[in-house]
Amino acid sequence: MIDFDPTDEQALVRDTVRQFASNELRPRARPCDEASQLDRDVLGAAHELGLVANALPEAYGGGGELSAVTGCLIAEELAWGDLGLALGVLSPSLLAIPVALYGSDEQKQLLLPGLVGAEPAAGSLAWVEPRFDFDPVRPQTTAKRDGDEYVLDGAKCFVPWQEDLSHLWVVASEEGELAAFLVDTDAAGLHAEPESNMGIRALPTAELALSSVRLPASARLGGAADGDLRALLARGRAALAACAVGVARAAYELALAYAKEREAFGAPIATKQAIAFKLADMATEIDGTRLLAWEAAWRIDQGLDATREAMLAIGKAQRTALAVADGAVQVFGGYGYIRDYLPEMHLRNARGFASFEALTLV
Amino acid sequence: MIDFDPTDEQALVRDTVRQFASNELRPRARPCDEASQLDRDVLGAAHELGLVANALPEAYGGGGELSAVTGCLIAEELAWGDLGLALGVLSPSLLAIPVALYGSDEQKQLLLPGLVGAEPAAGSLAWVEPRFDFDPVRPQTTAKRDGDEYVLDGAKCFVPWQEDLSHLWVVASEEGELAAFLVDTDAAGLHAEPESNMGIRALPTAELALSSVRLPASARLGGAADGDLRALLARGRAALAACAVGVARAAYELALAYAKEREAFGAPIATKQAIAFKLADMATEIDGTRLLAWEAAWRIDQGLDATREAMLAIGKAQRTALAVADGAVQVFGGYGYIRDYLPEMHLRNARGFASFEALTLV
Amino acid sequence: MGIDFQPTSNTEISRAHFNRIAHEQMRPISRKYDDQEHDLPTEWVDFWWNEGRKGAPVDVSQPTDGFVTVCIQAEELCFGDAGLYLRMPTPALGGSAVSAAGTNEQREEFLSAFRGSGHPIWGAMAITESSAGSDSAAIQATADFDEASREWVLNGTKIFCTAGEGASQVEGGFVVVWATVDKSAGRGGIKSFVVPARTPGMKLVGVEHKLGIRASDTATLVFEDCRVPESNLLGRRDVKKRDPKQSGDKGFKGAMATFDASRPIVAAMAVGVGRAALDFLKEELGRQGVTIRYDAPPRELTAIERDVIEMEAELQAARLLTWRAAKMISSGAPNSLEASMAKAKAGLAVTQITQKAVELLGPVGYSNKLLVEKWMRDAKINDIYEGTQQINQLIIARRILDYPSAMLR
Amino acid sequence: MGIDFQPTSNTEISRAHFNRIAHEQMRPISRKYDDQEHDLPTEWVDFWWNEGRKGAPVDVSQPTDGFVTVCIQAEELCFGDAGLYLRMPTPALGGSAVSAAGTNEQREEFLSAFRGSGHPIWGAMAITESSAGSDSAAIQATADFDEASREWVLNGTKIFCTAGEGASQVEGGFVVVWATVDKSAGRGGIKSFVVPARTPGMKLVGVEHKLGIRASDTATLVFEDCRVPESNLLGRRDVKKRDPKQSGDKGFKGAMATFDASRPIVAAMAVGVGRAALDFLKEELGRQGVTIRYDAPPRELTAIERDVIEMEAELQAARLLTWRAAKMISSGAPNSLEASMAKAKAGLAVTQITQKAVELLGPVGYSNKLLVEKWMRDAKINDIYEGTQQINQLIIARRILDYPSAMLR
Repeated sequence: MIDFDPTDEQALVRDTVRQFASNELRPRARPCDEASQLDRDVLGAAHELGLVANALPEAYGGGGELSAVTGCLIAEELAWGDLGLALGVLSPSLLAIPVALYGSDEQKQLLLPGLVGAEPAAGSLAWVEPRFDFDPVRPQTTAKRDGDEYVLDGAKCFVPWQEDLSHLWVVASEEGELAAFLVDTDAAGLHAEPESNMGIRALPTAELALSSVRLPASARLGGAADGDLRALLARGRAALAACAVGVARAAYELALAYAKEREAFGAPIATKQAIAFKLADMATEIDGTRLLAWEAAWRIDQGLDATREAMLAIGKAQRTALAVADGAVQVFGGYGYIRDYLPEMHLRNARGFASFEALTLV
Repeated sequence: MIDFDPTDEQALVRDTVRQFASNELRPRARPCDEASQLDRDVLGAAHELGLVANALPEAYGGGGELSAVTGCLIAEELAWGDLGLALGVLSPSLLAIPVALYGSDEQKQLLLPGLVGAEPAAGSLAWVEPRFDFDPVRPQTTAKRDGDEYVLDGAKCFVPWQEDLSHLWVVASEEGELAAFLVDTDAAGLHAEPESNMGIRALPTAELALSSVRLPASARLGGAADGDLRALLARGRAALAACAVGVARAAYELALAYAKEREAFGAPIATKQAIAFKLADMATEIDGTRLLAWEAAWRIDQGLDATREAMLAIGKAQRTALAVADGAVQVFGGYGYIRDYLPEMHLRNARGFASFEALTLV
Repeated sequence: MGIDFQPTSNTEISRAHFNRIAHEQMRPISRKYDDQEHDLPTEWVDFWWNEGRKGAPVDVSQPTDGFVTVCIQAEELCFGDAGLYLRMPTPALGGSAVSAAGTNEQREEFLSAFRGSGHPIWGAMAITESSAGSDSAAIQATADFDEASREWVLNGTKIFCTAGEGASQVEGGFVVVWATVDKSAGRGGIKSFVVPARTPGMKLVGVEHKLGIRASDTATLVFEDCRVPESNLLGRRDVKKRDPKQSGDKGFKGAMATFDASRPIVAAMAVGVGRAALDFLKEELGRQGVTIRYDAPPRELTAIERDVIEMEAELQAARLLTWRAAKMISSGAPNSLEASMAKAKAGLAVTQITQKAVELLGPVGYSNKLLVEKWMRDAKINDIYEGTQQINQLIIARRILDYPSAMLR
Repeated sequence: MGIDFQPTSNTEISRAHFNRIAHEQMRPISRKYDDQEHDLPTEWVDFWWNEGRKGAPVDVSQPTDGFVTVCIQAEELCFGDAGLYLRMPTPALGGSAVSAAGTNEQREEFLSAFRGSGHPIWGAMAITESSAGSDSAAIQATADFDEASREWVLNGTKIFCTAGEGASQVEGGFVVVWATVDKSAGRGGIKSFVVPARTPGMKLVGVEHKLGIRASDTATLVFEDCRVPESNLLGRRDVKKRDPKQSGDKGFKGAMATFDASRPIVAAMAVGVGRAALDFLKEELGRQGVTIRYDAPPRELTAIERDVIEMEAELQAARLLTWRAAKMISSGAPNSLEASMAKAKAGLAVTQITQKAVELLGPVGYSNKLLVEKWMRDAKINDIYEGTQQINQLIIARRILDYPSAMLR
């Protein structure tokens, strides 16, 4: 039956995460953006919340609650707090969800316990490549079988790269098909160059060069079995769409509050139709976009193909986030252009959604 | 030296045509749209103004004033009066301008005198084809040489088709190259089906089926010589862009006047920012679009290649005309949706510019 | 329950039922009644009266999606033809007003005939006046009570009355008329009255020639000393000087409430028209060998592919906003904000989608040979009636800003 | 003359001259001074002071395109780097105000040093206050006349003062400050005063950290009993109670006139930034084997091709509106409407063009390795300063509606 209300448990999770985002992420958004680094305390606090662990299999100490819809609710709230920090906080899922879904028992045993332990552990996934026409289902990074090894060659970018990162999944084309491989950060032939981007500056990312990186056959996600990486891509798009909604909502709420408080010509600027209607459109598009993200996530949870829905959702979400963030800067006027206020950061972050892929997973 | 003021002569022509459009076209816009027919009196009056004849070579009784810029000034004013009637009034140029520019002496002698005579004469040109992916420089209508004849096969649409039309140019692919051929309306193998379209209803148009239409070699535009049909296409696009500006300006002026007169909540709706800013954007886009059309026309008059500029102009013009006409309907509210007022007609007409080609020439 | 995008089986039955009606009964006569503006679409009216109004063969032992199912019915029928949908013999908005604001007696008196076996009849609502478009407080039509005859005497002129011809002229139908019983009271003085068809003093003076939805009879009605019994007043008679939105006047509030209920339906109608154009576009492109690649990177898409994907996203966003507003009605949640969001979004989205569909189909899209150009004309009404785009933005803005209407006009 | 899109040869000389400066002097240090926000771009400042300000080697015996040539200079230099352009040692807007509203003596006193052989100096204009953004009538800064010392005493705080650090701190420069001599007179009481750099009482309290144009020093200046000679008032001293727009006050009108002159320049600057992104995008796509087909049918274009073609059309429309507004200055025609059209159009067009360029270049477009992301950050200022998009729409609307400001706020 058509319904748009989360379950009570989901509502509880959402509200908890909203509190966390409001108390822990939002105050650190600007300093972390300026310093271009994550905040260890936040990573620890998030780990204690068990946001990632909760979605992992109970057999490996997780909560066994893997749900793309729940994941979208969490992602929106965290991104509403701050996108860069949200992606950092959720980064363990980049390592965990592929293995939880498609990993061999050996791989699960190797990776999952470390992610549900007492200490936060970083995770990462390398999918995007530094090309304007990058095609996520036809990456140019290649994996060639050589005896009982795989040899990886290619380049990646937008790869979350925290100091303590030890393993990551690298997505490559194996005989034309998508495959992922577990790579040590200190693998021979792997070179990581720190990146600096317009946005998501709080999240340390790297550009990777892989030249003849040799891996054991067991490094392949699922081992001999095939993981459905297209489905994984759809999970990433639903999650990113939810993040975009969170960014848009944050910018919209700032604009709404500012418009009611800021006076010009003797009245709040919110009493001007040009501002008021802009805010009305923001609110409407944000709600519509959220529903698209939820629909894609719901299909994923139903085990249905969500390729199309995830594409519609992320396409719409990147347009909405950009338009709303830009509109928020406009509402703030001169104050929207200076870094004492957050709208300009939301604009920089929002623009990234047109190029992000699999920067977070649900 | 950069200048955006027409010459005194051009200004005089523009003002004369504006008067004509205001007195003769505008009052007939609605009745002719409803009746789906042109008005003979208007055609006669326009002929007396010599709008087309003035551009033809003096050697054949014309004014020798062929100028794409002047043509755009005229086209905008006429289309401001009414698009359908404007295209009807200018239809002789469809026959005249190709021959004036690229015709053989024989062809000029055959066609031009009839267009500068005492009586108005209809003209036409068949370029567009009834396919969603119609490519004007690669028409599927073919012309094959067969001995000293040409054989034409294919289909055309948006072909101006007045009762008294006797000849028209048909554009076809001749061994992969563009070529135009003079065809009698009663030629064997030519079948004309009257069209009914969403807009430009005042202009009678036909869809043509050409099956083995045989023509003498002399029917080819320029005879053995080649006419530059791509340049002709650019002339058509500059002219259509000017027409689109005229339609947009007509819709904008209606909306402006209505917004100042119509009251809601005790004040003219023009005092509401949502309406006022919409009008401001209309005015700005109309002016910017006109300048693009002028630039394309100016390049044509300079003998420069205008392919790119004409493409930019018509692309922008079709967006502007649609947005402004749609905005005018919106400003009129319920009255914008009924046929007692003109905005809805401008909306129907404006939508056509995305598909029109060479419906008029300058 | 939790977030769920799966309609009930009854909704699917309903969708399939009305989709078949759209294809079999409506599409074949779409062009005919667009050309023959104002002709009564007899075959359609009779079909609806004899068959259509029976509704879909749902399993009454199973649940439906409530108001969402109603929206899906509206989407399917307007996917068929929006003009014919508005010409169906039903109580329409007039019925909603009677249901929302009327007494059981009034419901019985005015609505039973729509379930009866007589000839087809229509209901309508008459609010708009030439000087009062969006501004209901500016209503000039008057209703005076004649103590002697215990009748209400209506005077005034109403325009843009959908189904106004049928409702005013065909015995058994009725028009719900908004009029003021006390101009000094502003909104507080506005009441609604049920005027049965053919009541002396109610004159049909004309039907509009429109851009689209030409099968729909948009009427101008004049009321000259038009008398109806005291019992035809919907809601309370006494006048609250305060804005009745804050008062307990079931009449005005009921009438207003009908808009919160009708906006999702209008939004669903819009979605139906937009879907008609988008589905046809995709089918036609498919016939031309153009398929949409949903897994291609944005920078490798053709302009058409990206347009279609964006059109699908905007249409689905509008549909989901509509379902959300409808769902809230079923669960009894106040949905004024969400209803206006759905209406504003759907009206604009389908205006742009249908305009784009005409463009992408090129010369053939502009021709009357196809229905796409008609869908573009039909779609535009959704940006205008039941509150223009601007009025809905105003309602949304007031809600999110928590401003009274006085602060944002 | 007639409609002509061919610039004079002197304009072409000028364009080539400043284009070379953009490529050779500005682009190489663009990223450096974006990273090192607030550092003085010494190499650029010295270059401009020693070489750049000499201007282009035009043939003085031949005509230029007047103000259009000035706009083309601004476009070329901002094609180089908008932040560095705003950091050039020039009188800037302060100079425009002195030229427009000052006496010959004032021009000589304050502007001659900019032609002199001393060290680099800056001029600036200080109008905006935290509580008075677009609303100049709300200016709180005061100027009181001290009869005893025959000095004006300025008090207040000014924000968003472009080049305010250089103009206030480097000996020889000056800041034109707007202040009211009579709050009761509203706009009529507002006068502008020239405050030489390092005048006691003028304090630099901070420089903004911004989204873009980081090489530009956007300052907050506090005036505490800052005293300047009587002769530093620009325009008349007496206060017109009527709106000075209608009065003959050369001071306020002159200052206002500087905006009609500066808006086309700001629009040209915007066009320069937009062109930087669009040209680079096309070159990069070309390197990747993507060429734009200007003669392909719309329905056969790729999404990128259509985007680029639309970006080119919007940028050229903005450029031509800018040239038109500039041309009117040269020919002495009032251009307030056209100047606002150019500013509004250019600001919005380049905001969207640069945002689109980042999108179309994908991950690399988002990276600091390229300048495209910087151009997107730089471009946004054009939607905001010198009157936001909304303020310019307001000016345009008032003009086309022929409404006084009281009727449309």
